[in-house]
Amino acid sequence: MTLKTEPFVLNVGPQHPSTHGVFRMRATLDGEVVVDIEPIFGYLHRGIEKLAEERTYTGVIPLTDRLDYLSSMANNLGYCLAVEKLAGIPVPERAQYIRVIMAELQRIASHLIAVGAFLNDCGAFMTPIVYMIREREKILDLFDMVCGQRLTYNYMRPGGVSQEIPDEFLPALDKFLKQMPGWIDEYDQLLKENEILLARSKGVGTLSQELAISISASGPVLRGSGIKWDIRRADPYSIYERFEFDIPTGTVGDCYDRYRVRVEEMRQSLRILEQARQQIPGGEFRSKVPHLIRPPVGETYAHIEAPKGELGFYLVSDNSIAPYRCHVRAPSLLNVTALRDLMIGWKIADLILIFGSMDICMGEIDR
Amino acid sequence: MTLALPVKDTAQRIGEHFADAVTEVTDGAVIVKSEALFQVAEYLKTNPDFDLNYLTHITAVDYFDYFEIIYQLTSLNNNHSLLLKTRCYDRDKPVVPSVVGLWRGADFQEREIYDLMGISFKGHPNLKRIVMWDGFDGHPLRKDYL
Amino acid sequence: MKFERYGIGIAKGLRVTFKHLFRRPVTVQYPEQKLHMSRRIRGNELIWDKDKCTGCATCAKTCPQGVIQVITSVDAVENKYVVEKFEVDTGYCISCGLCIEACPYEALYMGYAYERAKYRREDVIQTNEQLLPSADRLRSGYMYPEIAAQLPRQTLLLERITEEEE
Amino acid sequence: MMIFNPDPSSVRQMPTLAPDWPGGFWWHWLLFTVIIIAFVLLLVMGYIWLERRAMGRMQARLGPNRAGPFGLLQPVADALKVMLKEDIVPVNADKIVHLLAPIIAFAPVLIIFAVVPFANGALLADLNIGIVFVVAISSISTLGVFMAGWGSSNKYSLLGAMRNVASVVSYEIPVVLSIAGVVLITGSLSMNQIVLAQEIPFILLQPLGFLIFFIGGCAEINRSPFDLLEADSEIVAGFHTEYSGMKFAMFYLVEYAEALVISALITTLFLGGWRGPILPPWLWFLVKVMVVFFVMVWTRTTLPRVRIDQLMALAWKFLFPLALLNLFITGIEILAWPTAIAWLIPVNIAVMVILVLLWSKLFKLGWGRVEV
Repeated sequence: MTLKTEPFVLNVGPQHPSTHGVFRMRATLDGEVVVDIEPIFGYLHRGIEKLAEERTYTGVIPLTDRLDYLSSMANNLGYCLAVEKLAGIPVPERAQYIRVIMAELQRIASHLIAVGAFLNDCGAFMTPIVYMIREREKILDLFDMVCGQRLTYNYMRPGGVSQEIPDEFLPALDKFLKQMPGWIDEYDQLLKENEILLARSKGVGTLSQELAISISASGPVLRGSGIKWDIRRADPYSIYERFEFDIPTGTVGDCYDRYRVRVEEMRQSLRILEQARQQIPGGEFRSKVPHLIRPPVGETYAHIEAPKGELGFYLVSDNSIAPYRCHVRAPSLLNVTALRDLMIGWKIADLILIFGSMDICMGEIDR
Repeated sequence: MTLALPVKDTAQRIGEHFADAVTEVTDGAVIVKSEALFQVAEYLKTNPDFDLNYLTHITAVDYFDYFEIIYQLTSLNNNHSLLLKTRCYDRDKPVVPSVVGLWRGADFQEREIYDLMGISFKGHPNLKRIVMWDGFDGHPLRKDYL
Repeated sequence: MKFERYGIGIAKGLRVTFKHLFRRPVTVQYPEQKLHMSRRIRGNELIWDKDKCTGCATCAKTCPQGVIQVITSVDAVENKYVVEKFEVDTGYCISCGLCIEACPYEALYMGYAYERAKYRREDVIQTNEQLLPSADRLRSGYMYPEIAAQLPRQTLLLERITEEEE
Repeated sequence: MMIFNPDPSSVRQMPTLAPDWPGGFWWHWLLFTVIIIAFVLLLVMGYIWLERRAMGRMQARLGPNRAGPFGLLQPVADALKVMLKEDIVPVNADKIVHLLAPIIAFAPVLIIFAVVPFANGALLADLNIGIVFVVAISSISTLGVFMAGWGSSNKYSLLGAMRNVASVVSYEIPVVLSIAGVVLITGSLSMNQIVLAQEIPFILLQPLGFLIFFIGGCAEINRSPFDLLEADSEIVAGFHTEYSGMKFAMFYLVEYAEALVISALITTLFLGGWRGPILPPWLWFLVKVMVVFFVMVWTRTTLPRVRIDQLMALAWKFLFPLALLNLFITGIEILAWPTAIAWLIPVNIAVMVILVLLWSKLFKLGWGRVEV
């Protein structure tokens, strides 16, 4: 006798503890097994691209803070690079270094949240994420010291940064650089070799190289699949060609690889930070830029390696004080394209895990 | 450094394969006819000289007279990139061939453009609104949407 | 997947959590225990220096949210603008600090205080006198290094933890 | 030292009543009912406090510290809050099933304590089939959980309930088999006799049995890493997603009361129950119970959650064969050397280590993906 079963539809999100925001997945399940899945977005759509068309070039920077709210500094940097490229604004040496320091600190902060949330999705009850948030808190303190905010920094400007870093910043950074490697090692001890984590995440949600390239994946998702592609190396922006660092890659492209790539990237970011700390020169922190920037007619695309992947800004100027068109190439949006392929056939528990390993920020997907 | 492919040469090579596909060559971009877009894109992707296997992003700009759809293509192996554009002069029913068949990454981006700019992509497997709700009136990113 | 490591990974993890049992927690018990905020904090209020303000409304033009409203009249005798109304709708303010940066006469400051929640919506809109600096409306050092130097040093979690461990 | 050789007469009698108690059976019954209810409720509060505090400290937090000294009154405050909450029944819910579920889940947990000895002979009913009684009753809670999952008409609840049923059905077997080893050594099913037999705590004589019982017990009561039925990152809150107010409090109570049951059983079966030097027996019992629970909290803080198929694989491929082997080896030992015991301790521990290592090599969790 065969039992007649039929699949049922389960709504995961928009209010669900581990959809990292207001993501929604309409999952069709056969028992515990995911048969089909459809991602649905739009719950956090604020129309940032449209809003940007009505603001001055400087006034868009607070909007970019709100794209991927876990890596505002990187967003600021990406946007400012685009405006500088468009308007031909030079950036002083010292400002370049400050920017690199901020961007790399931001990468560590963002990866801490990504790794912590991923481990929390595995079911390690709150512990990893609390540890990670503690470390992130130290970075946020540094950001707070520099720009007065903990989440929406609005620190970088076309032509430099808004303010000189305070005197106590560099000693604090030194302290952070001294402590952080030890903490990363300790968190590796916590769950890196844990049998249950290995059983849960090895071989789960394997993203093949072909698929990764086809879906335009970027960042740790792409590198987790074993493709050595990092914008900092492939197309060095700012002053990244001066630093030595490795590009960690995974081998198979499963959840575990993506998790390890993020942890290794934190280590590499620390290396960059050490070098930048040593080399930072004196001088101006901002070049002379008119209050209202009027770039010549034209268009440009500037991209950076944000923590989540390739963040690009496509700006079109019509020689007015506001961008004619400001398109954001959001890494999260492209990374979720493969969700359906990765999740089908796995259990509902893996669905959460694979989603967690993608490290998604809804502010960026919906914009 | 990611090398921007020289547009003139590229346009010429495209022209060799697809007569009058290229309508214009601007500073840094190759503009092709929207009818020939898919074939040109396929050629650029599969030809080993170009090998533009990575679609960095797609976007669309509303210039009132026409819509410009921009494809930023990158080759991960050769580390060069090309800006491919197409134009769409019909304002009421703009249609452009979809490139989802070549790059899966175009899926959500084309849906987004359809949603916000109102350009439909012929051949897209699941063309429906992505960020606005179904039944929303208008396309917010158009310049005449207020 | 095999249990090839015989539970060594699990044991390592258990060691880390057990070590934490004897570490000082990082919790700050907020209302009783307050940390010093950043000297450059962008607190949730704007402070306006009436004497320095010339009514040029650069701040209003810069504000991405359009929350600053400046109404001026012309003083023909002294040949300058007189500010009649300077209104900030802090409810819409995103604390980006662009107005402070833009002000050419150093007449606008961010507030140092951060506990400025209001019970009524109308209280959120602040006008003229409500915006002036006072004893409990300290100015923050955002964009003003000389003010920052007078404010207390920021408490860093980084230092709190190491000091306690030493 | 020798293996406890029960006196045939003491086994045959039914010591349900404490013979020297004034008033006899009924006083005994009343007193122990009160003691058990008070014990369970108080200790559950203690557990909640311990779990939240210990977990907080392990996570570099403080944990609750506002209500009362060290936050000791936090469970009381929670209980008050939860009682004042609105009682919500979903529109599509099967109302009777929905309402009955928490009660059905809670009652058996209390009943189990009837056979748990707090001191020598201090138990409500010294059934001569005590341990069988425990095994039989403890599974009934599952029914309540399943009713909750079914009656809520919520898909998350149903998923959680199904997971619970699956895990309890499979984990019952290794758990019972590991108990059988203890029973073999003791020669009695009575809980009191089992404690009396533990001159040496059985954790030393039955290390493998203890390991299996601990893992299986954790899985049965759904403590982490086996907390699949309320996996909060996956299925929101599992079977009690739709519960609020007092009904939720009942489930919360059940969760911790079950943890209490398992830690009391581990204490009784493997750690020598109330036995111990200097301190009074009931205190020893409490201390041991708390220590066992602390280990559970500790693992919960550290470990990620296993997946449902891995949970099943662990039960059937890892624990079940080991439990069978353990029973077999124990039987041989008892047949061959009924009196010698001291040198059996290192032998048993060695056997456990070898078996676990060997099985770790052989054992495979399987591949999680299903072709659809």
